[in-house]
Amino acid sequence: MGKVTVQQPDTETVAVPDGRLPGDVHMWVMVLGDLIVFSSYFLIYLIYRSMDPESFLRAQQHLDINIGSINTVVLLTSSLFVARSVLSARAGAHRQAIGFVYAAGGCGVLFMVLKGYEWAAKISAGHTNSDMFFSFYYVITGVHLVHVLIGLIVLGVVVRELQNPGRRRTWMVETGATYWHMVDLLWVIIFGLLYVMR
Amino acid sequence: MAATTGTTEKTETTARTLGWAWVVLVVITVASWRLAPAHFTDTVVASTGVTALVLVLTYIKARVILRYFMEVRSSPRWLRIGTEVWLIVLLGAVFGIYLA
Amino acid sequence: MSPVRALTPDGYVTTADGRPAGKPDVRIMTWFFPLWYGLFGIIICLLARVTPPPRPDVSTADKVAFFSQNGLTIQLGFVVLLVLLGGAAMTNGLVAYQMKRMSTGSVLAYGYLAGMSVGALPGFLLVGVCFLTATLRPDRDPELIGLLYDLGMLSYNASLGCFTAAYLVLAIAVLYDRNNIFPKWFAYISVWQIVTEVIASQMVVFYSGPFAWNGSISFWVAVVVFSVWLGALIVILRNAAAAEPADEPDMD
Amino acid sequence: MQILERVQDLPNAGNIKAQWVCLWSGPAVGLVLLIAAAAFPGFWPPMSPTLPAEEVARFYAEHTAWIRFGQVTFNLCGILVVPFFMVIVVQMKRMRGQSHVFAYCYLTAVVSGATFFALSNVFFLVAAFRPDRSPDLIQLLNDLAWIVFIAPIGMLLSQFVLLALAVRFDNGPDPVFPPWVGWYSLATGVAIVPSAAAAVFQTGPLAWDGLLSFWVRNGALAAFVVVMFFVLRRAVLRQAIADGVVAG
Repeated sequence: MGKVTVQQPDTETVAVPDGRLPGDVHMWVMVLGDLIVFSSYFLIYLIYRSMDPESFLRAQQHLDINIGSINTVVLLTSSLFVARSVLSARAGAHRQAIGFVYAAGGCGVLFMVLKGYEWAAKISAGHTNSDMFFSFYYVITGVHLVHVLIGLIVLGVVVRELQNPGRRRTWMVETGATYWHMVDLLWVIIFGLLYVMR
Repeated sequence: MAATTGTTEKTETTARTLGWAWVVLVVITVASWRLAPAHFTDTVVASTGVTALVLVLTYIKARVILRYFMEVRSSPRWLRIGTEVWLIVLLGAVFGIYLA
Repeated sequence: MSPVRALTPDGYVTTADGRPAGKPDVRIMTWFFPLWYGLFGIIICLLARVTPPPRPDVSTADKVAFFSQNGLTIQLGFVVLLVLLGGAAMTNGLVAYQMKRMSTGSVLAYGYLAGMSVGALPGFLLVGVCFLTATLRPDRDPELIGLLYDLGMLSYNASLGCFTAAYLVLAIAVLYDRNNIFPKWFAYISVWQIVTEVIASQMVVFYSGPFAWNGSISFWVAVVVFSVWLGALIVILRNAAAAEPADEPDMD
Repeated sequence: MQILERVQDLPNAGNIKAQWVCLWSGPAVGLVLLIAAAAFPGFWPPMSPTLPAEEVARFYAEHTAWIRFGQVTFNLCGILVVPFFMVIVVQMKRMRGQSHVFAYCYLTAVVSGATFFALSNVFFLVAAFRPDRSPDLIQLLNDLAWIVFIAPIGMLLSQFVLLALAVRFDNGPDPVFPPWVGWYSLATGVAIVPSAAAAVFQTGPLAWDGLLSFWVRNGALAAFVVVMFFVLRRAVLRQAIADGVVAG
């Protein structure tokens, strides 16, 4: 009954050959599991929405679509930075890679600030969680915000990895990037289901 | 696992492909911005057409993020198929519940 | 291996060819872990009636009726659980022991031990005591019975912080560990447990719907996540116990 | 115990000294708790679960001061017993034939059990805080206090079982505790098990004022602490000699 030893991918190739898992397999367990857990939240949201579509739609009208859209672009941009950072790390341009991670983290912080402003504005406008739509809104975006916060910690770990000349393992950078992209992916779906759909 | 020669070139992630992926994602986001219920001051009505369009756009965006940013398109088969199935089942179920 | 022997600690934690593996005392506790959770699960579901949870959105008269209809099984279930409750300490102590073997050392193991041992009171004892007090005198003022019902269920379902702290230190320990005592993915699963605790905070607000204490999101999704987590932990503890060299010295 | 001068400042000596202090805290705290128990009017005889609400309220109104004294002392000194149990943990960690897993499980159980005990004092004290409250509320607080005080024996039971297991596994030529301690520990565990039923029965030996739930349970626990004092004293002394801290 030996322990499962995980093959760490060979890190030094720049081109990605087919069939290679980017990053750490343990992180993919997390990502796939998280997608399933979030999916259950989305489906339960839809079930409650279909029981009372009119009031959900009315409440959706009170969301700030401008901030929602800007936040989507912010998060997409941060994902681009993280993806570029992986390319730089593979190419051995570690300083550049660190710069990209910082840029991505900055976008993450901006996302949280905008989200906080959006929450504060909604609460002061009287949209508390006594409304069914808004209770979903606060819980789903709140849990997503926790994921963003964890993501910032993950990016911090990636920066430390890249700063240390003795380390700089590309699979670590890929692992962090995988997590960050998942945060982005979840937000895109949240944006569609909470802000845009009718 | 073994890739046929030639496909390796195609699935290589470059700064250029990432940039294009980002452009596609942002364009779709701006397009969805036009569709949102919050744009209308008078009462909006439910619209199956808009919802279907939104779900299709969400599908495209999620797929772009998965395949290009997360590099799923060059990953093992189980992951490519798994994420694809997950996305279709989720959005299909969303639409099914919406219609029900 | 005979089927009877497979049910003993020596038959449960074995090498690939069926010989007892690891240390005998750790084998006993590892074997006890699923046994206790199995018993616990059966009792809280079938006898004590706290899982699946009774509804938060019922009248005081309904709460009184709940206790009078289920009084006997509640009393039987919770009295047995008061006797068995120490199993929680034993199972948590085992996890702390395995955490101490990690290269992260004692600090996180002690954090887990502290969080979990404090959590036993709000997370379990209080609901047992409230339900037993309610069934002790069914003719009490109905408002007080209703109070005990709410106090018990809220403390049982919304005791968030103790377990959040324990899951957090567990996740950190597993991620930093270089001895590979637990697999890394288990750390990520522990993070989901934290997320479900965060969502469970909504139980203090809602009487019905997905975020109430019997809600689809705050209760049922959390139960599924917990079951996955616990199932994984059972397997992982068994593997960790089997992989432990029998002569490994203990760290102080 | 006379610690040798030349090892006075070594870590071994510090360990022994700390254990010695915690060991002797046992009888000291035990004495205070006995006084508190003697002063608490609710124990002489233990209040009956069958008392009507009005009489419970009157009891708290008439004996407010002594109830407060007894329970405040329990609250202050009850958890002071924990260091004594920590000596047991440390000695369990010295036992051979086992890893530290029993000791850590024992430690977890002691901490949880202590939190339970602390809760019951609070209920007693809140009931005595405003005895003019509605009698139904006083009775509710009194029920909660007694049930939390007597019934949750699971953490204690697991301690006795773990100690018994640890002694059983201690297979060295010179075991830390003599083998009979394991059996005695198990017997104490058996003696306290019935009191879990105090949360259900209002009369008879299982009620919280009954022979089994009150007298046997609390008597067995007190006797265990007394016996363990002498067992631990011997174990710590022998450790001190083995570590070269005192003359053999």
